[in-house]
Amino acid sequence: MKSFEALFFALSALLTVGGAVATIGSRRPIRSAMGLLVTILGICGCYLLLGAELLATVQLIVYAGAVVVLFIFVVMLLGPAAVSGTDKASAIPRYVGATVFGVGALGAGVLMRQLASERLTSTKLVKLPDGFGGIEAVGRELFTTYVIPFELTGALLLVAVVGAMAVARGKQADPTRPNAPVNPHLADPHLADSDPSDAQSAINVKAPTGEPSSAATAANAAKPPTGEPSSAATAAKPPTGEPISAASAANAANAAKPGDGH
Amino acid sequence: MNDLSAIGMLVPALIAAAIAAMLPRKAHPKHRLALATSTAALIVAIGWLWPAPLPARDAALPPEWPHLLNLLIGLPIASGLALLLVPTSLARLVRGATYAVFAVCFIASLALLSVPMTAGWHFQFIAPWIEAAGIRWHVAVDGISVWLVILTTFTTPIAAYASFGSIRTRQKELAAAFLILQGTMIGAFVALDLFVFYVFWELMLVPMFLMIGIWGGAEKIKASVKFFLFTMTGSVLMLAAMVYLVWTYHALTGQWSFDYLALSRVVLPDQQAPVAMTAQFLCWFAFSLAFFIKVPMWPFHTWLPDAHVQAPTGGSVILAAVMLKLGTYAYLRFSMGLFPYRSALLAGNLGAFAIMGGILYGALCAWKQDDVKRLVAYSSVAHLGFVMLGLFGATPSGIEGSILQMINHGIATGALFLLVGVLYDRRHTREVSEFGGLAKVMPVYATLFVIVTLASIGVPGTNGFVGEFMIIVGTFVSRRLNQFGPLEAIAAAFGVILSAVYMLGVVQKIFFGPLTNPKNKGLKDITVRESVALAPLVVVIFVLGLFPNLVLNRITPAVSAFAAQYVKSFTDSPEHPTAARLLPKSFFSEAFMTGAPDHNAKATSESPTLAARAPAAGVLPAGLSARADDPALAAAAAVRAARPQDPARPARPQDLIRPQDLAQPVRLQDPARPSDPARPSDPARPSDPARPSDAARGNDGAHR
Amino acid sequence: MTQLPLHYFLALAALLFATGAVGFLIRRNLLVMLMSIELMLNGVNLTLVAFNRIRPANHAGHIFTFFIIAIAAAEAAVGLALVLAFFRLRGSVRADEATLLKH
Amino acid sequence: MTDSVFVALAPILVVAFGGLGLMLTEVLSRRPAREGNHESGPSSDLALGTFVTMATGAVVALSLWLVGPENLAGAKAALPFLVVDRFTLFFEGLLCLGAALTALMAGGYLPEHKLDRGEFYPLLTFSTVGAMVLAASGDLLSLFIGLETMSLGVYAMVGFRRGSLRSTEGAIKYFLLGSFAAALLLYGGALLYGVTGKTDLAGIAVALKTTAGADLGLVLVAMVLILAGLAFKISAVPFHMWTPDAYEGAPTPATSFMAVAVKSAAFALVLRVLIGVFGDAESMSWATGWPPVLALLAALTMTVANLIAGRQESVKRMLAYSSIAHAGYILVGVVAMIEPGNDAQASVLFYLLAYTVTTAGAFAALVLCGSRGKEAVSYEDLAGLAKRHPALALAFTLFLFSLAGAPPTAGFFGKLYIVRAGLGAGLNTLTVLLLLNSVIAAYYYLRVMVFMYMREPAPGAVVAVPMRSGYVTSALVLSAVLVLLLGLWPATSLHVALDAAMANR
Repeated sequence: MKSFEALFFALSALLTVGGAVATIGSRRPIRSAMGLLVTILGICGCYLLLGAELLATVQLIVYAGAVVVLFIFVVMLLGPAAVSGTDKASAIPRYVGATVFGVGALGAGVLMRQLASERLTSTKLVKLPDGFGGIEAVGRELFTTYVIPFELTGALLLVAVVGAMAVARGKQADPTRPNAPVNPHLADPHLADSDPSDAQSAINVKAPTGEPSSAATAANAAKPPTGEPSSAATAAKPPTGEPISAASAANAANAAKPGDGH
Repeated sequence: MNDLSAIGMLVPALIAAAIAAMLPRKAHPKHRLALATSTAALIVAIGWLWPAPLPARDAALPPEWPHLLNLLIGLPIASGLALLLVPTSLARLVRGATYAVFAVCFIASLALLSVPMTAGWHFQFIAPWIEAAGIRWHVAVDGISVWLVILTTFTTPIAAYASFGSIRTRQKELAAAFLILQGTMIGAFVALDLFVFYVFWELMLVPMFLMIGIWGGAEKIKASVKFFLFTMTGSVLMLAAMVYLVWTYHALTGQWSFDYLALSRVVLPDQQAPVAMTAQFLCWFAFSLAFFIKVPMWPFHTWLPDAHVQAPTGGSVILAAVMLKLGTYAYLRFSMGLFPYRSALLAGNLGAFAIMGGILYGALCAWKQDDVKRLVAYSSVAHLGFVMLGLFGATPSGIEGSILQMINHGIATGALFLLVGVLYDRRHTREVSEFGGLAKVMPVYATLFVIVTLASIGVPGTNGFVGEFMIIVGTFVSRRLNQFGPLEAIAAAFGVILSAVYMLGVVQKIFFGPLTNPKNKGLKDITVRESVALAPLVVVIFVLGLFPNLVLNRITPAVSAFAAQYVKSFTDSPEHPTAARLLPKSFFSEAFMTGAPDHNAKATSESPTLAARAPAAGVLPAGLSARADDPALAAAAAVRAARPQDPARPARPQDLIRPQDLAQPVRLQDPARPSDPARPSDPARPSDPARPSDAARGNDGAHR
Repeated sequence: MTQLPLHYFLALAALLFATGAVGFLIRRNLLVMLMSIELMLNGVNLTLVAFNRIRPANHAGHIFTFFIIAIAAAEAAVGLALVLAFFRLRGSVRADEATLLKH
Repeated sequence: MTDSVFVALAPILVVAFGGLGLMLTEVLSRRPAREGNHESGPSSDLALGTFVTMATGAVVALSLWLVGPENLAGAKAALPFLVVDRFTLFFEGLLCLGAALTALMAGGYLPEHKLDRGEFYPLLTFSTVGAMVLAASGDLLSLFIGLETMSLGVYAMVGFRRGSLRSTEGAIKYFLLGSFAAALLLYGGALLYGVTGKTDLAGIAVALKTTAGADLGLVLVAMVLILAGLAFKISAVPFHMWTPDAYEGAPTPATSFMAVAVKSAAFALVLRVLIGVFGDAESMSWATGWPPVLALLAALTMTVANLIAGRQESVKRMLAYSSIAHAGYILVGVVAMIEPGNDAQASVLFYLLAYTVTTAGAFAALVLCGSRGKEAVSYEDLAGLAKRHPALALAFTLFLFSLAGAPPTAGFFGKLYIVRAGLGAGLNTLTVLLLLNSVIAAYYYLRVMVFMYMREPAPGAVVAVPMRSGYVTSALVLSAVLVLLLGLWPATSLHVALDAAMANR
């Protein structure tokens, strides 16, 4: 029995560590995601060894079934752009930091035996009660003792949904043309919310292929009618992504209001 | 001398009026009349102010209106803020309102002189403010500050009046800045609560910063930021020292107080070494650094020339006439008042600083300046060196001379800045080399300039002479300056000569000799507006020069009391205070302690000296924290050690702390709230019957 | 269940956590960085479950893990949304492309 | 009535249900087609609605305070996950205040910058719920749920301007480092659970006191991890890298929310953990516990942040660094808690209150300076503000003085209180360092004033066209009044802070 357990643990640990190394080591994110999946399987094995059957299931369903799939979905969506090239030279300090951290944490892992007293590491004397880690025991505790955190999780999930929606809603990127990101101004008048100062720095943003006139109309539609000539405000939102100097735009707005200022 | 009959008052008034009326060469009769009337009124006012003999002790004192100081502080600040709301187009209204407020303040400040200035506090007003922190609104004047308040109310209107003549932009803001500046400066002069003092000390930077930065010269921004940061550096350290002092007071009495009178009772530990990292040295240093920067003393003076040169004329006048005085005043009041032992110990060394860095270095720097305004700024450094020397010497005559000299310097240097401003308005340059022979085209101006220069040098008959003379005499006889007193007096006298050299040198270059520069040919002589601004100052120069007793009479009682107490505080007590202790109220004169919060030493003590010495004698409970070997913290540590540091250490029976001391600030303890067993905040109560009666013999013997 | 000493699991968890942290620090691919965080959280989970093994009186560790899984899923959703938004503007998922904001 | 758990948790519930109501309002309300009309955007009713929700939350917290949390029998039912004591109520009120000011700011900012989408307000509300849970939590579990709820909302708020690279970049950085920090905290928490077998803070503290000796190594590792995670959350140097980027990239109301509410909640977390878990004498002592680490962090944070802030060319970024520096000042107060009986914790709470109103006001002023889709970010943008909008310049000046700690403002009293606590705990060097740092800080605050008062605006600068918004103006006025009130008559709030601090010790 013991040897079987040891073997099972060794297998799980191998899966876990191997998957983790693959996750952080591979150049293609799709392989990383697969590595993550392997890690999760390994951890499932550990959970089973530790008597956490429910958690093993949840881990499989939520992590493997939802989170990893979500990752894979995004990787597929991004296509080749998801592959990162080699890291740049500025990485040296990061490597130093990572090494220090890694060595420290690894040391902590190895020293876990030394750090933790016998009280914490010996499982010999602990008899697990029947049904420990099963759905009934955990579920009962979850809905009695832990009902308040459970309710609070509702707020968490709600905020995650709203947040994800607020950030990512809009036209999807065209996965076939990774270097020609969609300009939101053109695609969706609701998205005319970039700040013009970005335009100068965002070199990668190419001029959109759409018709300029329609873009102007879109921006016009979103413009507040405050009694000024519309051209002034429109100019502040260059629909073509061209770096129109903000000063000139504001200048125009200023000129439109002779009573103000000076 | 003390008693002038009505006719005796009128004669000089009429003479002065006649002179004033004739001074301007080509002026409208209306202007002449106005000039004459105001001069006559001034003279009459001076006569009215002539000090009456002190009344007998039992004679009923005239009533003091308690809100007078609140009015002097509050009215300008409130009206300054209110002016900001007035539309900019109403510039005339703004100016009129400003003058009106200044007039009210000046007249109200004259009421300060209506009572005999006996030693002690006058027009004292105390109101609770933030009781949890022991902060009270405590303002009062005594003979030391009363003249400085009047100097403020006297010079600020003049500066504002002159500024409105030359500055045409954003007058509303300018008026507000002047008003707020005046209110905050008065507040700093009369505050007797350290917190209140600090608030005003910081607040007054703001209008000055804006004044230099908005209406200043080419380098205005650099100068204004430098001014602000220099002053603030000093004042934050002062804040730390203040809080330390308050903590020590709290440790000794169990009460919070920021009150100057209360904190005067605290004696911080010190050693007899010029530089020792003791609490008293550090606190004294933190306080004094703030004041030295403000004065400014060498080597912290570098902000001053920049600020003066860049500031508009009105700003320079206020800066020189009043704001620098805050440094000297505050050194006298706070550094010397709170840390007498330390300031006496270092007086000799500091005297050398005042001589070398202030009087001589300032004079030499002034000598080689080409810019007249910069020259006057350095002369300020030199003159304030005199003032500081008088304070370091700490003889009654030296301190009196210093206070007089503060006023004199305010008047003379203020007038000099106004005169330089006149020149600058005409030619937009202040380079000495640009001028020459101006006496031919601007005779009245030249006359005034020479008069003010003489006053600044200290020629007998002008106000500068009396102050400098008293300071030099005081320095000569001072025992605080060790054996160097006579030497320093001689050096100071040499400084007077130097000042004559550079001042007269510049007068000679500007006004005499041939009129070489063609641009100066058509210069207009002084205008009515300028003469109206200058006339009061010139009059006061002569009045104070001829009748210094007018001022001194009101200063003397306060200064003698101060000097006596100063000396007493380091002669009547042990030379090396090794632990913080609290002097009894009776140590101070009753007049001084009027209004002090009624806190008693924690270990109810018949003889606080004994109680305080006990820790030094090794009776401190064992097991003090490591900090106990630092005498700076010994007292606080004694209290702290007695407090339960952690639950592991059982409360010792000799704990001296009563539970109400532990509930730190004054707050209502909720009886319903159970005290955490892990962190006992209530150690063995003294009322505990199980407590051994002799166990209280921790370090305070039979007290309690 | 198991008679294996607990520190096997603890060491494995620490190793997993450290791997995740290292990955987070050295990789510049935003997706991989996100996955590294998932690794770290899994390390935490394993620690909690392992410790719950010697304290079978309640399921505190299990339930904590339960919640962490939920939190991780929510975090992944928001994180991926941000990555998508970033990609849409930049056309890349490299963290060192994020250079617009510098001192 | 008072034995219901719903009463005890009323402030959180009010805000949460208010948030739900807001979402429903947004969905159900029929708006005319988006004409770009300010009056018809979601902000027109949601901003006020959020403000009212938050104000109600604050009022409920206040009334519970007056009732006295010890009289609420129902509060026990929420233990140990949510603790209802005066500490909690103080933070609930404070967070509601910060969020209310943010909502007002957003009401003007979002339409002006064409960001007027309804999600902002639910995000704001639920982030606040998370922050309130965080402040109230007495258990590691609810603590992490609160932390994540707050953080996820804030990440989304930072990235709210999704068409802007800056905004998204800031959000990504913030997200990555925030999640990393959360993982560190979680691992520390897991180790603590391992050592003690408890997840509630009080239980952990008791268990640590009794049995921890054998597992000191693990406890130390846990403490280090937790301290690192906390340092990330309060953005202490050297864990501050995300702060300036996130602050600069975020829409200004979100920046303000991060600077006030998130920071306050993070400090609530610090106080809860440090006192609740590591509050024993050994952990709190200078020789063997966290104080020296935090003291070092405080010194580094203040000095480095101030030095960098002085070199910034963007006001928003300067305010970001200055907020890091303020975290350093607050840490001094936290370290001063080593002295029992010292009201150091109260000073931290009071400082947070003062800092909240001041910073919210400063950001509101910055919002008002921008216009027409362009934020006023650089110093140049503020040139000549005093001439064009004197009242705005005056208010901005007030906030800057409060930030600099000049009297008679809230910031001054907060600083004085921290200084008092620091000196009382014998931290003389650290306190003097704090004060000297405030001089450095004064330099860059003065710089703003220099530009506002002493420079002429460039032709066509942003300030030339004023932004008009009743919402932002009322936020400005509200915070200005509070800044002056707290500066001139701080007595009541001092008592409140003291009472709150008494509850958490």
